Amino acid sequence: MTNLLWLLPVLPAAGFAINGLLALAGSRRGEGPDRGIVGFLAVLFPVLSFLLTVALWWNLSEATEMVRGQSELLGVKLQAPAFAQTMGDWIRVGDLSISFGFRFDKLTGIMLLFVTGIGSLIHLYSIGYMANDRGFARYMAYLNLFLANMVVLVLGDGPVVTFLGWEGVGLCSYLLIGFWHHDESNGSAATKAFLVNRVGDLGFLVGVFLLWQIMGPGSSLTYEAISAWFRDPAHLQQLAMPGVATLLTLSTVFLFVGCTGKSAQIPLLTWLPDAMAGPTPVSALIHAATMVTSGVFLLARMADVFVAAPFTLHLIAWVGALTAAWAAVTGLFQHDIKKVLAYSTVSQLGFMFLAAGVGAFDAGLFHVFTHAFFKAVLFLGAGSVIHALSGEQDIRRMGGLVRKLPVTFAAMFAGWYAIVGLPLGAGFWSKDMILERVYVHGGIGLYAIALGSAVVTAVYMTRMMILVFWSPSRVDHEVAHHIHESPPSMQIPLWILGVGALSVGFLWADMIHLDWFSRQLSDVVGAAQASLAGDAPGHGPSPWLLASFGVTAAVVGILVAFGLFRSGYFRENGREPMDYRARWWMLAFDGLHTLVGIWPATVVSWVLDTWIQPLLMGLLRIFAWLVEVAGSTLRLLQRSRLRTNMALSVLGLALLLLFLARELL
Amino acid sequence: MNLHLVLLAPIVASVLTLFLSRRDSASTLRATMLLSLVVAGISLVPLFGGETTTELRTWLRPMGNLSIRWGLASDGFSAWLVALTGILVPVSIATARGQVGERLREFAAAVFFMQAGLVGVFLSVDLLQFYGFFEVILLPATILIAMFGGRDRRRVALLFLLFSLAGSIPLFVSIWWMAAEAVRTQVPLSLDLESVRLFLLTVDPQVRFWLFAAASVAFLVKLPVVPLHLWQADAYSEGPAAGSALLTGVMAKVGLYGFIRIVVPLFPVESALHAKFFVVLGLVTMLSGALIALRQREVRRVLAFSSLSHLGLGLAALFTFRPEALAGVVVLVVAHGLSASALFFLAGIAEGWSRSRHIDDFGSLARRSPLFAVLFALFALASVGIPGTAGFVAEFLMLFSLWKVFGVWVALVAGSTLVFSAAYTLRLVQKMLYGTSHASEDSASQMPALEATVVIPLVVALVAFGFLPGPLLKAGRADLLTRLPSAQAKVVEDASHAAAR
Amino acid sequence: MLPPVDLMALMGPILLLVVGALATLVAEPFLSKEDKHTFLPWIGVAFLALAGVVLHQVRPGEFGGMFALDPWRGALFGALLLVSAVGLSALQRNLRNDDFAGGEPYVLLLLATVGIGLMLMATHFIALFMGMEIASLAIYPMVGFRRDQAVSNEAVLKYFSMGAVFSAVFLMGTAMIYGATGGLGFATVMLGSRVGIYLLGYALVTVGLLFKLGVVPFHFWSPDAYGGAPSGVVSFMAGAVKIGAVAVLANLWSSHFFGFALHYTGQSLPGIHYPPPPMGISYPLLGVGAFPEKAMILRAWQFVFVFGGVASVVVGSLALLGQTSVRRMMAYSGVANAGFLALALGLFVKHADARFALYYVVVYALGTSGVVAALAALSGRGDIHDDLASLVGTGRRRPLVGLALTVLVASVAGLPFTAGFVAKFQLLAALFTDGRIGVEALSLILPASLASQATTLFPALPVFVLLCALISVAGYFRLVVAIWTEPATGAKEVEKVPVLLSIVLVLCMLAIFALAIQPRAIGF
Amino acid sequence: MIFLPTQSLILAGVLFAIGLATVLVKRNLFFVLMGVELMLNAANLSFVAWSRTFTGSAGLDGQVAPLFSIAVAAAEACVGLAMLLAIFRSKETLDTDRFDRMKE
Repeated sequence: MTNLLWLLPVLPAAGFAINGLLALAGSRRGEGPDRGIVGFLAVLFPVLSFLLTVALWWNLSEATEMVRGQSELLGVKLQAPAFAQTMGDWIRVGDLSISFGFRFDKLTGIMLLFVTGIGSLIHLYSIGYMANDRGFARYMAYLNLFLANMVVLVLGDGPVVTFLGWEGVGLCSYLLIGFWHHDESNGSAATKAFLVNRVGDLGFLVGVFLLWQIMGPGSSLTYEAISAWFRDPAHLQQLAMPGVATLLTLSTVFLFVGCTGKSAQIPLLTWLPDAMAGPTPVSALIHAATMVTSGVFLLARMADVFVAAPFTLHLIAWVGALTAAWAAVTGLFQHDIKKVLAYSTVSQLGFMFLAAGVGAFDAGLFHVFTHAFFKAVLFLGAGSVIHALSGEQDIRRMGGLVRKLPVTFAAMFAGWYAIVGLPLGAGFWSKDMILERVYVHGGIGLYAIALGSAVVTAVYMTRMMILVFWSPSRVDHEVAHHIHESPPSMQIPLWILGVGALSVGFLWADMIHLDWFSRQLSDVVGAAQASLAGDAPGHGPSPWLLASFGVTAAVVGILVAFGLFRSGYFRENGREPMDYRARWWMLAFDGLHTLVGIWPATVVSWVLDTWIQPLLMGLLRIFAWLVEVAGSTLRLLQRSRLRTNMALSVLGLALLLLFLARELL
Repeated sequence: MNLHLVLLAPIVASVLTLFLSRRDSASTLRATMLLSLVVAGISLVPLFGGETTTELRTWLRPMGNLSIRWGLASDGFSAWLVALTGILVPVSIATARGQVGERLREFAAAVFFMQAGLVGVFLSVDLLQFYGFFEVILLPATILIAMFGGRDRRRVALLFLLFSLAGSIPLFVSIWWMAAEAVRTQVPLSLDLESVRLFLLTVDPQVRFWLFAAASVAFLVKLPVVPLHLWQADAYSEGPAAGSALLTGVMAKVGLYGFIRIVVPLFPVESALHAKFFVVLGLVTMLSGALIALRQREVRRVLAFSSLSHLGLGLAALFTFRPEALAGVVVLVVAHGLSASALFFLAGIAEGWSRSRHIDDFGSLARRSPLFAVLFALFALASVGIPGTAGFVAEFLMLFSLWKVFGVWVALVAGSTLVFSAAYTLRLVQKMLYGTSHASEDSASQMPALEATVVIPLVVALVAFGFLPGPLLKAGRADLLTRLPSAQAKVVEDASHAAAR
Repeated sequence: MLPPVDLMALMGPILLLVVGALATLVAEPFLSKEDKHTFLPWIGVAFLALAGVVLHQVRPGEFGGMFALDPWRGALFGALLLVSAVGLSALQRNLRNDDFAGGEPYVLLLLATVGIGLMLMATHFIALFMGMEIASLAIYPMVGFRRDQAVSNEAVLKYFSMGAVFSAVFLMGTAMIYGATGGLGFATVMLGSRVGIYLLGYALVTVGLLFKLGVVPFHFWSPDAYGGAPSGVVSFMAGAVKIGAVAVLANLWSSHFFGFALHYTGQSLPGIHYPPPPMGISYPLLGVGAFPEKAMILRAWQFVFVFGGVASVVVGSLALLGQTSVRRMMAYSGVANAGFLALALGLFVKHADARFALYYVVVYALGTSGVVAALAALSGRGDIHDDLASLVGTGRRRPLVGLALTVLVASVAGLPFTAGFVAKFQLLAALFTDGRIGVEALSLILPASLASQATTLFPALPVFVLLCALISVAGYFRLVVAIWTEPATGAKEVEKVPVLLSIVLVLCMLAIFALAIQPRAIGF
Repeated sequence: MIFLPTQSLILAGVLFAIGLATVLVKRNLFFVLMGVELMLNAANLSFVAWSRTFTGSAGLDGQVAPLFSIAVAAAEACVGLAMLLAIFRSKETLDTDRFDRMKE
């Protein structure tokens, strides 16, 4: 059983291979390969690897229980078990020895559970959503490939293997954002996403290098070894040394840069909104549920490293908070339903990083988990709305869809309920968990920002719901009379995820003492958090109080939204007055990138290409010209007349004789 | 198996090819493909031979105690390069058929000839022998450009020829200098690399520096580096795509090979002393290549500058002398050899479809020929260094060693290639494959079966090496820079020379 | 000292060639026009081959101070035979194309071969002069046998006039040497008190030979003569005449100044000292040591050769770039290579080591005559299509010829692994080894201060020469590219190449590579 | 006692110079040939003159050489004349300056 880890990525990869070949083979035919077969295979493989994950999870928990029992028996803390499998050497040369290995522990398990689970659902959803698209098979192949890479990312037993998946998912997101490549702008969005991610990836690599340097040559680059090294008290004073400390800070900062790239945090967040150019299920899977959260996952994976670098943690916390706030505010000004969700995703990711920054990795991961559900359902709902309105995405031309799309509405309502954090929804538990931890460990400033963002979140989400469902319809007529509810293949996922959005919160409902989730994670991040909690102020006010703050924030936000709507502030047609003043706010970071990255590169390349190159060429030309001239001059020497030539020869003879005479006589 | 066979096979093939039918291009194609496959098969053999050498025989004895030797030797590194050449030649011939039309015969002959020259370079053990093959490559390369190139081909061929010849003068002169020194000091000297290495230890450092510089220049021009790169973009874009593929795929590698096999082993001290210079040179080349590539309007100019950039990184990494760097450079040589040349092959095919080199004139190849698009994208990604392709292993190792030796900031500068290479490559991909079609749909744009079949193995190889780079890493053995494969070669003195002694 | 042998034994090859010439002459009238061009060349080549076989049998020896044959002369003679075979078969192609009525040119070519053979073997000025004149008098008519071509007429006019003048100069020189030394044998001269006369005569003689070699400034005849003569004739004279001239110069110098017969230099080391005199030679008075002004003389002549050599290399290399007529281009390449030969002779004059010159001339002769012969195969009737423009694509039509042309041009240009490369490399390396040779030469005309500074840049000379050679490579490339390219308007068809020509071209190629692989086959 | 035939040598020199001058200045091909003949004869004359200064077999060389060279000169003359005729027939002139098609 445990040596089947390799199957987890290989199954979807196989799906990719088969579907890809089918797509290629069918590309000649106008219709493409048969949708039934492709769809079936595309869903089959993810489901298989989901089932395998569940089975593995089962074994793992059993093993864990056993170990826990023993450790209580023996009264010593035993290392929590994990399934590991090494496929063999990958890069082994010089000091480097990187083997190609997988590691399945609780953290991995949880990630995999929802990655493959929600992944399968979204595959299923896509069958309906993409049914009429010519590139169906290609799309499914890409989706499978993404899943394979995501699994590798999560399952890798060391940073380098993770990096394989890390860049792999980036590639797939590139391919899927630019899926409808006949439109140049989609291509540009895809390229932008890839490049921004590449910047982050560079940070990731360098961070890993530095980490390796800290641990000293010869040490193997696996998560196990890393956390073992950092947990080992013997290394504490070594870490205390100023040189090493700075090195560690540098390393963690670089790693964090990698995370910001992948998870769209300040400053590398501009790509995610553009990424909405891709098909909606992709936005749901990649740009909401799974890929973008891998940054948080990495932080948790390396929790032991990060807790040793307090500065970096503060940085992370602040970056997360600011991102959350900024994105939330930006969400207010969006008219594209997917853009709204995109910015809310960024904002929620901000929350997760905030959590990780204050050392609440488990809370962050829990938010990742719940967010995966409610954001997925929101996106899928949005997708089915768009599907129903035959491609319309502007919320100003929607409205009154409650009756027309009951199922979709129900699902999205669940999502909305969860995200604004109304009691008992998934978001309620996870977000309040975060807020509480922030208050306890992060201080009042961060808490205020977080709470504020929560309010704004409620506002823009409610605004979206109002404009889409509750407000009078503004749908064009020809669109209006073929609005239809989505096919079952799209409804089933909506149902499941909707229910999830409402219920998964109970996996860790602190106040009512349900802590299944945190128990699972305690093996992985517990030690790190414990080491950090040591220097935190004692237990803060009762969770109930903080929770009530959270709920109040949600309610306030909702009320504000309705109030604004009543006062006719959301101009259903035409722009809202804020938009004009909001442009600079929305484009701030795009501007930053242009200023720092794009302009310098452009200028330098212009100089090189337009001035330096021709200049050098010119020098060459001059030389060639000289040779040319010399040649023609010499050819002039050859005259056409006999007498001239003879005279020249005789002249030469005379000179020679003169010379000899001068020398010898 | 005797290495001379490996060297002779392409020569024979080249001569045979000349006598194939001129008119019946179909039969010519079949015959040349067959020949090239046979030669490729032969050129794979050294891979399995480990370190092998032939006997070293005295070839020339121009002046009393100076003797110039002849012999062939191969270790893992040269074997890989020979194999790479052998694999690329059939692809080149297959993809060329659309571009050179009924002149395929001459094209194939030239390509075989060039292959022979390259194999010679990779197997030579004697300095003059090496130099000879080094020059021999120029003849077919120039012919390829001047005969099958575009409108501006004559100027470009001349530029290429004279540039390379001029670049190799210093090396030639330094060979003279050694001869002169041998005669002056009455010390018996033979020019096989091992003896030269020992001989150079006795040379006055100041002079040795100049010899070192002279040798370096020759290879810097081949590589090339800024500012000696002027011939490159023109040559690659004016020459026939299938030929340029070989130029960038293998001939450019001769530059790196020269550094690994000649410059560093023969001048260890100087190389160590001036390592920084070469690292800076390499990084400057890498950056400016990437930046210039961003602005190019012709496919093959983009590709040319991209390979400039990649090899610049290779040079920089090599001069860290880390074992990881050596392995990385070996992987780079093979990976880039496969991906870059494949891109050239495909670019040639696409140019044939749209009868233009301009990246704006292709438009939505993804729609018109999905297979082509997939292949092109795959190779593009491989050259960007996506993990899972050999390119990543190379970049990882090179960045690693640069970081290890020069610290994090240099590593960051070098690492910027991750972003830049992605930038220009994806620009290329988007312009060529995506967007709405400008070109007329009716223009024939289906990937021909033969071309596809010969190109696909390259992808497979790239991915395979991406996951199992082991063999390549072994080829970049740690003592690559200090131990020459010919070191233990058996020397056979001729009777007549023994008499002359 | 070579052992004296019987005349018949010594002259076997020459006599065979004479017989061959006569046989062709006799056979010629009895054959129809078609058969003439079919059979006569075969007869000629058969005799050349036979001569080669006999040459192989001849034991080294000398006859009455008139003629001598030693390994070196033997090697050159062999090369000469091959060259004239090439010329003969190229000539066949010409005559066929122009359907020329008579077969005399074959006879003349054989006679010219005889003449140059005599030059090679001569150890006596009269023999030498006779040889030279037999050669020249046979070549003049060949140059001009296309009476209807204006260029041909012009060529023969210029070549003849200048040739005659310089053979007169040569003769005058011999007279003076005779007057100074009282003998006309190479090795038996005894100097009286008339050193000045002797040197003057020697200068005139040398100039006469430099003229044959075509060294600047005595090269003016060659572009015109080559440009107008039938390609077959060019292919013969370009190679053969240079062989003769170099051989004679080497003989003269070695026997006059170094006091040993040439074949001993085979083992001599260059650059360090003169080789020990073989036992039993009675030095002629001019021999080693016994002649106070000798060092001066050598330096002076070294300068002459080096200066003329460099000048020729420059002129030839740069001037051939712009040529359109390939025959003319090969003429300038001849000038350039004559320059290399002159440099080699300068080396010889300084170090008494003639190997460089002799190897170089053999290689060059084979290469160039092969190239021009291939050209004869490709350029049609009357060689009017010998310009690059109309040669385009012809090589593709006749791959074998194209291949030969490519290989041989590569050898002439000095590309690696052809004998041409070996020759140039060894020559330049030797020049570099004795880097001072150029400086010494300069120091004769420069003021002492400058000259002393010049010594610091001693590699300058060979590097400069190499530079010119490399530039000229571009010119050769134009030819190679032209013959393989397919013209937009399909190339003109090329008639089938005669078997004979194909055979000799292949032989040339083989020889070029054989010489590259085994240079010591002729002395290295 | 050996005497130096100065006069005849001077005469030979003068002849040689005249011949060379003729070749250089005369445009008519005919005179060019004559000039060449003059130069050859100058050489022959000096041969004979020198031979007077040697005794014994050394003197013979100088006597014999002219015989050869005269024969050669004759042959050269007839080749030259034949060429001359051919040229004249085709171009109707012997002015060497008119033969200037080949340049560079």
